[in-house]
Amino acid sequence: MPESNRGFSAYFRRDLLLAYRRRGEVASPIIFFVMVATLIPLGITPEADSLKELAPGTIWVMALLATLLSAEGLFVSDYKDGSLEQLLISPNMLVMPIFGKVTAHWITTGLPLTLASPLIGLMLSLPSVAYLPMMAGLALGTGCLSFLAAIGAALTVSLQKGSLLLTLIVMPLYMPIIIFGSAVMQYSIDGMAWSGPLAILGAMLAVAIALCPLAIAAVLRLITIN
Amino acid sequence: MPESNRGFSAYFRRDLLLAYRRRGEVASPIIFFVMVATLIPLGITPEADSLKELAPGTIWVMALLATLLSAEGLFVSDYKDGSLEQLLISPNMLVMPIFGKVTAHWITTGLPLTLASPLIGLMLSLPSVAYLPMMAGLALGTGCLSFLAAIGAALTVSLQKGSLLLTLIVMPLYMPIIIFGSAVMQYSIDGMAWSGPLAILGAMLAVAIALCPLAIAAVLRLITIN
Amino acid sequence: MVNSSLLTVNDLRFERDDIPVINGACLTLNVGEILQIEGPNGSGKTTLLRILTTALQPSGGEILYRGQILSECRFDYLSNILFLGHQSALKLTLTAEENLSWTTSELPGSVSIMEALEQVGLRGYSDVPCHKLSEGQQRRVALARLLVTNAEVWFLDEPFSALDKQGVQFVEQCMERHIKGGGAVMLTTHQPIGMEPVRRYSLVGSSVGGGF
Amino acid sequence: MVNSSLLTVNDLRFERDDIPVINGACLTLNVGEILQIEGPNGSGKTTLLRILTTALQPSGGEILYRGQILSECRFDYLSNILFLGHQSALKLTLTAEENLSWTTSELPGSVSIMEALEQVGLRGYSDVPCHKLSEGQQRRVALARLLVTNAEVWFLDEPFSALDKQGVQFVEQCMERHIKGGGAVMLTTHQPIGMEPVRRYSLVGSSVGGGF
Amino acid sequence: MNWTWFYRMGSPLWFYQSTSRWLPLLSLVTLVLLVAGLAWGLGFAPEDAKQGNSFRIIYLHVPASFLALAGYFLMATAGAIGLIWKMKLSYIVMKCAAPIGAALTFLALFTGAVWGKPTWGSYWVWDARITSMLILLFLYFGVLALQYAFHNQEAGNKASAVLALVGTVNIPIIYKSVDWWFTLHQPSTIKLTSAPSMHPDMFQPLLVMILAFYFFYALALILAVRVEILKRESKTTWVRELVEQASRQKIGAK
Ligand code: HEM
Ligand SMILES: Nc1ncnc2c1ncn2[C@@H]1O[C@H](COP(=O)(O)OP(=O)(O)OP(=O)(O)O)[C@@H](O)[C@H]1O
Ligand SMILES: Nc1ncnc2c1ncn2[C@@H]1O[C@H](COP(=O)(O)OP(=O)(O)OP(=O)(O)O)[C@@H](O)[C@H]1O
Ligand SMILES: [Mg+2]
Ligand SMILES: [Mg+2]
Repeated sequence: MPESNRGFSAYFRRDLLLAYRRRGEVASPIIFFVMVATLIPLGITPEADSLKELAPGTIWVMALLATLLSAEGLFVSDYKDGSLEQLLISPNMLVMPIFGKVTAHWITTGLPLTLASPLIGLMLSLPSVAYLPMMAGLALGTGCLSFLAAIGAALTVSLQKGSLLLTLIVMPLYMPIIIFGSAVMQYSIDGMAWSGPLAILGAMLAVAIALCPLAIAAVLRLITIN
Repeated sequence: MPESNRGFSAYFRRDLLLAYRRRGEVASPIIFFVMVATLIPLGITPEADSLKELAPGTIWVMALLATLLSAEGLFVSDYKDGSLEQLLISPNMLVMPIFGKVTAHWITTGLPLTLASPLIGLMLSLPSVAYLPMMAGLALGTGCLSFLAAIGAALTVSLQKGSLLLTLIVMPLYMPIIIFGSAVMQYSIDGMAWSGPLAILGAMLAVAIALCPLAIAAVLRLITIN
Repeated sequence: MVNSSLLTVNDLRFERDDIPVINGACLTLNVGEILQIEGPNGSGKTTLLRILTTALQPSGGEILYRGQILSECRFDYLSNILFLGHQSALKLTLTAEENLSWTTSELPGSVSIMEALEQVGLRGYSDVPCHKLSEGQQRRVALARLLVTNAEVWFLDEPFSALDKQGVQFVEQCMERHIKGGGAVMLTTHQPIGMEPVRRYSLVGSSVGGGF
Repeated sequence: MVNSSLLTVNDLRFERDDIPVINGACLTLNVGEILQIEGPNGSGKTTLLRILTTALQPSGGEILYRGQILSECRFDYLSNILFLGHQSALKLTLTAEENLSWTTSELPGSVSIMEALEQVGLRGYSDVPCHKLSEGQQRRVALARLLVTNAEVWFLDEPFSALDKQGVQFVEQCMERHIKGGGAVMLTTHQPIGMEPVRRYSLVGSSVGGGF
Repeated sequence: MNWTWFYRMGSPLWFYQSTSRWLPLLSLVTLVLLVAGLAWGLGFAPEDAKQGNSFRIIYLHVPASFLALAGYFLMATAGAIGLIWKMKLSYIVMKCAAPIGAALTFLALFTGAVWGKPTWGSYWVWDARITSMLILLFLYFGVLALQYAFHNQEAGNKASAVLALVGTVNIPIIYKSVDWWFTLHQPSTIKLTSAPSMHPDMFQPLLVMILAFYFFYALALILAVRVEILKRESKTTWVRELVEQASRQKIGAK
């Protein structure tokens, strides 16, 4: 257990450090989301009433795109510089480092989005009652998104292709999450109990945590064969 | 002139070929946009009446994100593998190859989006009167977007940072385009003459074509200094 | 069955897209031995090393580690090998020290990271991001892994590339120290090696070209 | 002023973040000459070549091309040089042939792409994506540029790395033919060169390390 | 238990030879069913009271929708068998099922859209079932794109098998969630499931068409698999012999 735990924390810390070096500032994901949120009133409508209706969906679509597009690099750079090969031939279990990497990915995309979401809600005139469910839903849902994107990233790692293929693969799997995620917010806005869809998101996350690292490990072993 | 023209066409063809190899199929950008368009009704609302109102803004936000996120790689891979250095020390004018590269970028993002937009319009219940202005506006506007994104890509090429910095730099420049672009569609839906904002988009594109390659060339020379 | 042979390879075959790359290689690696894999460009040296480090699946043949079939002692085997490839597995945005910190084993016999960096001639560079290092300096960071781990079998793919003369000598000394301590080394290189004793194994590539 | 010296460098200086990397280098490169830049890892060889190919701006000193200050004959100079760096400027998703097709000049004296690929020993590989080539084969694709262009001055940064013995010989022959035809070569390498006459210029690095 | 039959089934040669025997009969049955179903449905079934003749598109639409979904599960099952028992043939089946399934999904969407214009007044609405059908098409595209992205046959097979499996887990989730999402926002104005108990005269030809589509699917799949087998085994002796035999027959015919 301590050995496998080392695999988790080593790769968790490493990927966080890399993200930190790449982005320079930890705040930039938040700035990114805020900027995109600024576009919505500009491009669609500045009226608070209409914005309010758009808010749940918009926030979730942004979460989805952010996870998807940043997931492309999850294994590719490791594949290109030989780190992935080192990982594959290390005696430790593959699952823990993968879990560490995906968690780090969530910390650099899903978590900042969750934290920034009240600000975006404010900009999109989201009713105050929806803030808590929004954050809870995002926290759980973006976790699922990260794990699913990681499967896609593993499947495409050895193909010198861009993010389009990844999108093609992962997007259909994302659809349920976006539906339940925005439902959590919509329910709370409509004054209904929002624990139902939230529980489903939680259940999906639990399943993803249990199965996805295994699937990713299998895929990486199966696919990097030349 | 034939020499400089060679610079254009060589890099134009080269980047198209690279994109083709990376993506495998020419159709996938269109599938990508259709997929992202599917998210909107799923996340926001499936009602045709509401969708209709969202359509112009949504299509433009998608165009913007697609250009922005794919622009990151415009110069980075050339920088990393040494091709950019070779370009900088070639005796030919830098402007033509850059123009070729940006045009290729537009062909792989802006053009597919323009072509796919009727399909997306259909899915978002866009009134049929808005189709022509939408396509005209997108064709001109995505051109501007590509050129502006290329400036940002050149500015960030030597920094081992991700796309977030690029977003921060370019997003403010994008705002006018998204405003006029969605105005073209909105005007046509409201039954007003939409040639005004379209002309402004055209003028912006003309300025971008004239100035951006020069700016990019200057930036690349200034920045890649160690 | 006690055997001084660490690694025995019998009739190893490997195909890519039905084109044979390695065609029945037979070789042994003994304790205290340096084995140099020879062959022209594209003859399959890297491929062979990657098969032996289990990164690639062979199409046929068997690999024995201390007389046991590899798949039966996989964990044991992988805990005892070290592979250094063409690609250095360095993260260019991280510093030399950070790059090494993921691979260190805190077992006795291995050296601390700072000490290792000093030994490879990078004193004062430990906190410089690797993309600010010269080609040879980056290579030295990768080679510092030889010092901070204590694997038994080293697989080195062109360890001398980009190194200056002292660098090459240093790696040779490392290898000598390693085999004296009961290890073994399998390496590929196109440069002449300035040390003895080195046993050679020639891969005769099935390469199409060879026009030079 | 007629001068057999193609390139004259006077008191060249270069600093990175206020740390001097090149400290007053003085050298000349004459027609028909091979000049090898020597120095340990990190001594500034690559930096020097990149300054001379105008990829980097020197902090001080002057560079003369045929007696003229470089900035006054920039186009002329750049039309006559070829630089081959550590990084091979290859696009891995493109084939060997495609990679070369952007650099060909259709001037007399240069060879066709297919012929060049054959000469570097890659016959039959012209339509294989470069990421499917071995390290040395990729290097050979990059070296094929020497054949398809007809520049006067070659700047080669470690041209022998990853090449097998025949590969090294081939590059040496290329250089010999090139200088016999009135060209000149400036190269860096840590490997001994098997040909004469080679003039050497030593860069004594201001490098902090050197602990080897 | 004797498993040899199972492994024998995995052999491409066995598959090729045994299907050679059944192929003529299968083709005949498919043809008869298709012609009969189409003639009955398009020619003789009564006109719909409300929709007029446009309803006749149901005879393509419903069978295509059925087979599109069933085809996905078949593809995923074949992929799973390939991953678990490393059977060459099942990978081939998986690979061939993908384009056929995608085409049928597209047909279902297309006929639905064409039908939607006269009945609902628009080509597209975000109905739960329609949306999940669109997502199914995307799933097919993903498997197809992944399969063709790999140059290495084996890696491509394994990757797309994994994706197909992950997709199977998701299909019920997608279906449920989309269903649920639709009912959340909008009272069901149009419901496909409560097809007002169709008149038998309309329903019987539909059954024939569904059956015909099943046969058609099987036929298309078998033909595609045979072509793929010949392509992959082109270097083996039995394929060479087959080719020689065929060319001899051609010469003989002349
Ligand atoms: C693009 C649009 C459409 C799509 C994607 C679509 C999809 C489907 C699907 C998936 C089925 C279910 C087959 C099954 O039970 O497994 C189905 C059945 C059916 N569809 Fe559509 N459909 C579309 C448009 C329409 C339209 C416009 C109509 C007519 C008003 C229609 C009428 C029916 C009927 C009557 C059935 C059979 C219902 C049953 O027996 O359960 N569909 N369609
Ligand atoms: N991009 C960079 N940014 C900052 N410093 C750098 C960069 N590249 C190199 N250096 C530093 O400049 C010095 C000279 O590097 P250079 O690459 O010229 O060395 P070199 O002689 O080519 O070495 P090698 O034999 O390893 O190729 C080194 O000390 C290195 O650390
Ligand atoms: N990823 C790959 N995909 C397909 N073919 C490959 C791949 N890598 C190498 N090859 C081919 O396999 C053969 C052996 O390659 P390998 O890299 O093992 O050669 P090598 O002996 O290490 O050569 P070098 O001396 O150039 O490093 C070569 O003919 C090469 O073209
Ligand atoms: Mg090699
Ligand atoms: Mg150097």
